[in-house]
Amino acid sequence: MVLMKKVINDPEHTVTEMLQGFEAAHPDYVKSLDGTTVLLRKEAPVDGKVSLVSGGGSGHEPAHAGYVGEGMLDAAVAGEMFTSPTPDQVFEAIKAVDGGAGVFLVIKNYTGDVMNFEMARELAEAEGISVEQVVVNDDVAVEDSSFTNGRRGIAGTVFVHKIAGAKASEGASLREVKRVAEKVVAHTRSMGVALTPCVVPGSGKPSFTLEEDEMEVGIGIHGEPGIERKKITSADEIAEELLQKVLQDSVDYKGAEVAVMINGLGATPASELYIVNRYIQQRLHDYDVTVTHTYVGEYMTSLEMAGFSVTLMKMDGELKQLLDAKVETPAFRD
Amino acid sequence: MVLMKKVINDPEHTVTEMLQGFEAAHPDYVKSLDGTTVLLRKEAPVDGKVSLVSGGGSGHEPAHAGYVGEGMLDAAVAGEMFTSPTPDQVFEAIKAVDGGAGVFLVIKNYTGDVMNFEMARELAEAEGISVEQVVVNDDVAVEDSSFTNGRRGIAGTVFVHKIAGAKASEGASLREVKRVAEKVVAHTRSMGVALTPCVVPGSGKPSFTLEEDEMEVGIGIHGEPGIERKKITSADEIAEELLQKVLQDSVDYKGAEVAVMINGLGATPASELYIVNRYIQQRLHDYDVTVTHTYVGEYMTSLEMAGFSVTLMKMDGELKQLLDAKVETPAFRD
Amino acid sequence: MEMKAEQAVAWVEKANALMQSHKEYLTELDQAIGDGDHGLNMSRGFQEAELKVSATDYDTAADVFKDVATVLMSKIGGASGPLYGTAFLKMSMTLKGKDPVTEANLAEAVEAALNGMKQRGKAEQGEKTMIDVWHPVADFLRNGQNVQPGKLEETAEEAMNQTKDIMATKGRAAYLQERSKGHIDPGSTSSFYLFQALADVWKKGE
Amino acid sequence: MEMKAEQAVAWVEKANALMQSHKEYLTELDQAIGDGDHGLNMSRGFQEAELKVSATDYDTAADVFKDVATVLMSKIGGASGPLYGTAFLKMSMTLKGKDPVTEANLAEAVEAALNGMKQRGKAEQGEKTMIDVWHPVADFLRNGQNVQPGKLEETAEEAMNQTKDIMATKGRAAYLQERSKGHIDPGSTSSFYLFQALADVWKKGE
Ligand SMILES: Nc1ncnc2c1ncn2[C@@H]1O[C@H](COP(=O)(O)OP(=O)(O)O)[C@@H](O)[C@H]1O
Ligand SMILES: Nc1ncnc2c1ncn2[C@@H]1O[C@H](COP(=O)(O)OP(=O)(O)O)[C@@H](O)[C@H]1O
Ligand SMILES: [Mg+2]
Ligand SMILES: [Mg+2]
Ligand SMILES: [Mg+2]
Ligand SMILES: [Mg+2]
Repeated sequence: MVLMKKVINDPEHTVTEMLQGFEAAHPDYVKSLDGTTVLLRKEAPVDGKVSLVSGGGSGHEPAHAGYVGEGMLDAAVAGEMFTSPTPDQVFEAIKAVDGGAGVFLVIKNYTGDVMNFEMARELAEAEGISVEQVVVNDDVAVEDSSFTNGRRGIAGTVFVHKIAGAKASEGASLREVKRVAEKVVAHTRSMGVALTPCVVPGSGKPSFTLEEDEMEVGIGIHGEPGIERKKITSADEIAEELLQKVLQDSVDYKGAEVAVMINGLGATPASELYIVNRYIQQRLHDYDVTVTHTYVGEYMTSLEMAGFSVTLMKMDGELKQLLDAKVETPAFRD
Repeated sequence: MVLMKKVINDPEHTVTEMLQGFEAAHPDYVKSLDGTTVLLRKEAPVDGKVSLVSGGGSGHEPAHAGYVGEGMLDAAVAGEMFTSPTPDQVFEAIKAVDGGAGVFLVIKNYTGDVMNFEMARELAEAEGISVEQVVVNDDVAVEDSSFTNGRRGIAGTVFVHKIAGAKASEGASLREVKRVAEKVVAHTRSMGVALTPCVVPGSGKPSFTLEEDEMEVGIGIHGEPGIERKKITSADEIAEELLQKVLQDSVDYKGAEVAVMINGLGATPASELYIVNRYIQQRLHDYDVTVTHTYVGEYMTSLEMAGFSVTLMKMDGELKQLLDAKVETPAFRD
Repeated sequence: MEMKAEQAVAWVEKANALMQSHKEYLTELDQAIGDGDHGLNMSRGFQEAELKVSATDYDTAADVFKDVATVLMSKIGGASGPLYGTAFLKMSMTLKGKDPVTEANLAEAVEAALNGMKQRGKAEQGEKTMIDVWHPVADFLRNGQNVQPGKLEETAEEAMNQTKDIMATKGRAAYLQERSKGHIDPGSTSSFYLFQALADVWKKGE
Repeated sequence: MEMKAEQAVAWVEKANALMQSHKEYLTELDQAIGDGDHGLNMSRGFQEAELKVSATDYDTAADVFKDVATVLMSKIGGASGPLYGTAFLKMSMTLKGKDPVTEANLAEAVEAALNGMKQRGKAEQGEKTMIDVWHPVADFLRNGQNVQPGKLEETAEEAMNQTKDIMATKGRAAYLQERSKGHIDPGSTSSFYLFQALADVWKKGE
């Protein structure tokens, strides 16, 4: 397979054309904000509701526009491929969705995303809009450390969208929404693997190269290399390695109730994701973990990268109720 | 990218492991039928309702198990990768779902599928179960002819599942279900393109090879070569070519209401499908076609093949109502 | 030749050996004009058939073929499964009560198999399918002139090779239209191995 | 050197020329330890900046830098957008009312830019980021000994090359930990081009 092969026009227009095609596909859910790369929930601004804004670089579809709708996001801001959107775009989104109860930002922990969203926040606060935020860092591949920018935000971000969005739908305050969002972050860990790299449209080269029998363990979602290069093993062995990294991290999942997400990074067929799910469910059972929710599919992708990530979220009564709450978005429904 | 890379265990067990993982992921929708590769709707058999059985070779996920549930299929029969299931498996499915009102088979038009499903039908009829069927042949890439086995069934099959399933849910008779199913077939046309081949697990080789700048136009969903090999052009040009083939076929879509499906074959990212959708919607507007429903995503795949297909279904009042009818399946929801 | 249960089992065993050793090749042929699973299908099906028949005691060839039919029908799938299943089922039915099976009986049986396959697959000779091998083989056995295993094998092999220049009008290869020319038909090739195995057993029987 | 609006515009134009001609290279560097978009980001941002400043009349360098800041901030995104945007914003603020800009003024401006970037990105010198180039350049300009454009360029280039052996603790490269060593930092490289462009304009100005 030749990675450069893409169904695109001028790479410069990939993001805007994608957004137009998205809006055309889901007119009941989203509307575009003229002159921006922002997609708003059809009903935005929703009066008196805390509004959620998320986004980041493009190339993670269905994230983030696919999660715009009732019970999740009020706006998604799309940057260039793998490039965080600029402060002015995020600022426009904040202004467009504010219904008076304040705006909550869900930021994946990347230097660029954090800086751009925080600058937008400063601009919004200067205009008297109250803004709060959460920074998602569920990727256990990267060691956590106060000397670095810490861990990356990957597929676990979708759980934050769902649960913070459900809380906001209930009419909760900005502080309450922030509280549950932080709880999700505290309860959620992920780890991913890539079998192939991906190519940013316009760059014309793969982000890294792998031998026929190699995989990158601990991959992010921007085509950056993982933390370790290894020989490809069986689905069960790969799943076991990711699962162990997640289980051995700081959240104690043993004996708990959890939600599981097996997230495809792009090219990996659903059949393979289900093979992984089969093993993960068996193993969680061994650890006497009760799986309350399972999500298998493409939720947070990395263009056409082949690979997947495993995410666990430890549940409690509140999280269960919020995860089950009504949701109506193009990519996440109950 | 290396095509042989797969997240699997023993290729011999790929299908059964996938089915186990699927059942584990969607226990509220499906249950397995012991000793078979059949997944049944959780409530099967539904008394007094015409039951729908479909299936075919594996490798097309989410087809067909993803469409098992309220308002669509009562059972999906999975064959080996790209290999039609055997008559005994289909027969078991028919027996398991029959609620007394008869069983309706949705068959994609491939020699193997037709022969195996018809043999199963003979076995079922011999046991006094009334069985009807429709053979889906929406692929305009192949010339229609009575001297050949005719056209292939591809993504349009999903519309047949949805609409025949909705009709059956209404309590319609076997004859009525067959009538609407045949109407969908008569109103639906598709055409696909592949940028890369795919590899059947265990075969270890790509089904065909393409140069870095080549694509196969008129591709099927079993990794077989298409009808024409060409240089890759822009997304708009590729979409235009597929659209013209569909529009110039025997269904007159001009000025009509249609449902559109932009179906990803596997590796092509959602962003690219949306870019295609953008163009298709613009062009349909030029032809004064009113798009009533749009579906963009992976509905009928071909393992990790990169490419997509475009499907149009001409609507009428009955089809609209049935397409909008309640549906609850893992891969298709309202 | 006279065929008893023993020779029938030997035929299946030899056929399986050939399917296994040509698994890759059959898959390559099917990748060229089909979907690349014929090798997998044949090896899976005949593997199971051999397992079954070598673990069972049979009185007659007809009994052997009945089991082979059931196994192939339920293990192969695709287009070739129902066809080979039908072939062995028809042979079993024709040979009922014929023990040992004579060359004349065998001719009838193959004739019946051919007709069953044509009915099931709605293909005629010349459409680039396994029918193109079964047809001449049936003719060869029927007209009964100096019927030797060597000639049987030759007939099948020739017929297989002739499928190369034909444009497919049935089966998956038909989708390729003109592009299906220049490739030998996979199913005709597995059918050739089947008759090659028969010829082999036959020779030993003489 | 004395910098008027004219030289400020020339600086941006030269910087853009360098970003365009090194687009591929910057992307390669970012693919090694980042996400492969730095070349795209820089070329997009400075292209727009040049479009803007070459189409506008300015009285002072401060006015030029203000527009550059806005354009970079709104066109680049990623990590480098806010940082370069902040840099030019701080320079513009420091240079307000200073016309023409003297070398002393420039030193203050770069100092202010550096501090703004450190605050925004929470990075210190030695973390394998563009700070590692801005820091020594600011020091060089501040201490004022024989400040010539050639030396400025050298200082920036040396600093850029030294990022190769550092293990990244900030930015995307930090995720690679040990594996981030042995690669020059992309942002330090684009910062070097920026100062190379400055040196170039400076030389012409003498
Ligand atoms: N209608 C038909 N009649 C007879 N033989 C057929 C017919 N269709 C296909 N075949 C045979 O089946 C072979 C393909 O078998 P196989 O690859 O196992 O099934 P599939 O095509 O479903 O993948 C073809 O090479 C051809 O010889
Ligand atoms: N916290 C930080 N402080 C200063 N510079 C940084 C920081 N994080 C990243 N950088 C710089 O940004 C560069 C990457 O820029 P770019 O690739 O455009 O953004 P992104 O990393 O978001 O893709 C790095 O090479 C580094 O020099
Ligand atoms: Mg980036
Ligand atoms: Mg097949
Ligand atoms: Mg085949
Ligand atoms: Mg980058």
